Amino acid sequence: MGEIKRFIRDDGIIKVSRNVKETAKKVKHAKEKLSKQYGREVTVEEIANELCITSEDVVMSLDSLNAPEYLYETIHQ
Amino acid sequence: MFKNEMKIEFPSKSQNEAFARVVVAAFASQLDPTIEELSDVKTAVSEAVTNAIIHGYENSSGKIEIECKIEGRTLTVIVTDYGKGIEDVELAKQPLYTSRPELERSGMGFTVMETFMDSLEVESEPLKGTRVKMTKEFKSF
Amino acid sequence: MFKNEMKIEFPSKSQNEAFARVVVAAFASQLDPTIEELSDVKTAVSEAVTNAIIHGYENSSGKIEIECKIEGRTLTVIVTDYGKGIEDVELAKQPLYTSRPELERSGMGFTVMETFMDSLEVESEPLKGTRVKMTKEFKSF
Ligand SMILES: Nc1ncnc2c1ncn2[C@@H]1O[C@H](COP(=O)(O)OP(=O)(O)O)[C@@H](O)[C@H]1O
Ligand SMILES: Nc1ncnc2c1ncn2[C@@H]1O[C@H](COP(=O)(O)OP(=O)(O)O)[C@@H](O)[C@H]1O
Ligand SMILES: [Mg+2]
Ligand SMILES: [Mg+2]
Repeated sequence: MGEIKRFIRDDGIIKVSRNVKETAKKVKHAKEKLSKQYGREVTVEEIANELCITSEDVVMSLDSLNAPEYLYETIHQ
Repeated sequence: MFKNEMKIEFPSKSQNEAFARVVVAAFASQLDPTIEELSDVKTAVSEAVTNAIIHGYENSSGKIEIECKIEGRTLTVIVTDYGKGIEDVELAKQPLYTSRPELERSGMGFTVMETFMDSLEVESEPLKGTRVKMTKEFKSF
Repeated sequence: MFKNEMKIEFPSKSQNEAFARVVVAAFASQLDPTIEELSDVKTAVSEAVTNAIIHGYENSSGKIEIECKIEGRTLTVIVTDYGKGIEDVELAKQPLYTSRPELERSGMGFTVMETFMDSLEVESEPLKGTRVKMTKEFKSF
């Protein structure tokens, strides 16, 4: 069963909260770059294509930079 | 015409406000929105869900439902609670009106929803609950 | 103990598989998971929802429900469809078994769910539908 897992995924024990914030920074840069290039607002898909990630990952990363009580901050019970 | 829909329910816990925002954003992303359009929708959903939690259920426990529909390039979002309801909806919608100034709320929730979305309808009955319906049309590029 | 829950329903359209994955991942992220844990859950949800779409409803239109619960550090995910159901659940769960080899499916969906989650229960009745219940405990670091 270990092989199936290794076959399907390639990422290790990285906390999502940190990873999502890194994606968020890349999304922000891509957004600035592309909107300058196109001279208009850019879409989620355009950013996803630029960064070679899925639209879902773009969406999940979006408010991780500014919202203080955001979902991906560590929520301990 | 492109069509899709979904319905979600969750308890009125404060951490579910962020969750609701992501769910609606993920659903809306099928319309290939711009980041700005998506952020508008999230802000509006955030206000509606926060209202359900703090006013509708006054931080006690209750059920919140969100229905979303996509028809063509129009997104409809309906946020429903079965909480305390609103006596006077017209008054509640006035900019700066708040029934709980002690909470340091701004009284701008409904104004924000109206500004960030294309339409807003509020139906409410005291002790029955509140239903906030918003629509937004997404541009295409 | 930390508790939360949610329930979502959507039509069996193929684009909703990606949506379902994000919704469950967003909900599970309250448990402060690692990338690896989250990716396990997404993979399992993906298999269960794909099965509901292609086997349960055979690409016709029907309703898919996902219930999620968090209790302490355990996530429970239940994926339900009201489609065609499974005659022989034990056979269906065998690695490499598939009823539709023409689709180039691998027959490994249930095996993947079992591998990536801590438990898997499948209840099904022909012509009534299928209910797949999975749990996973998240480590804390
Ligand atoms: N879901 C709700 N249930 C009960 N009352 C509500 C609800 N939503 C809004 N209200 C009422 O409408 C008022 C105005 O709402 P809003 O514009 O969001 O301002 P604020 O939340 O800052 O008070 C609230 O103070 C409250 O009295
Ligand atoms: N939701 C469902 N409704 C009806 N049949 C199902 C469902 N899920 C699985 N099955 C049956 O179980 C078999 C094995 O499923 P799975 O392990 O995911 O392999 P695959 O999807 O590649 O066929 C399927 O081929 C199908 O016959
Ligand atoms: Mg408000
Ligand atoms: Mg399968």
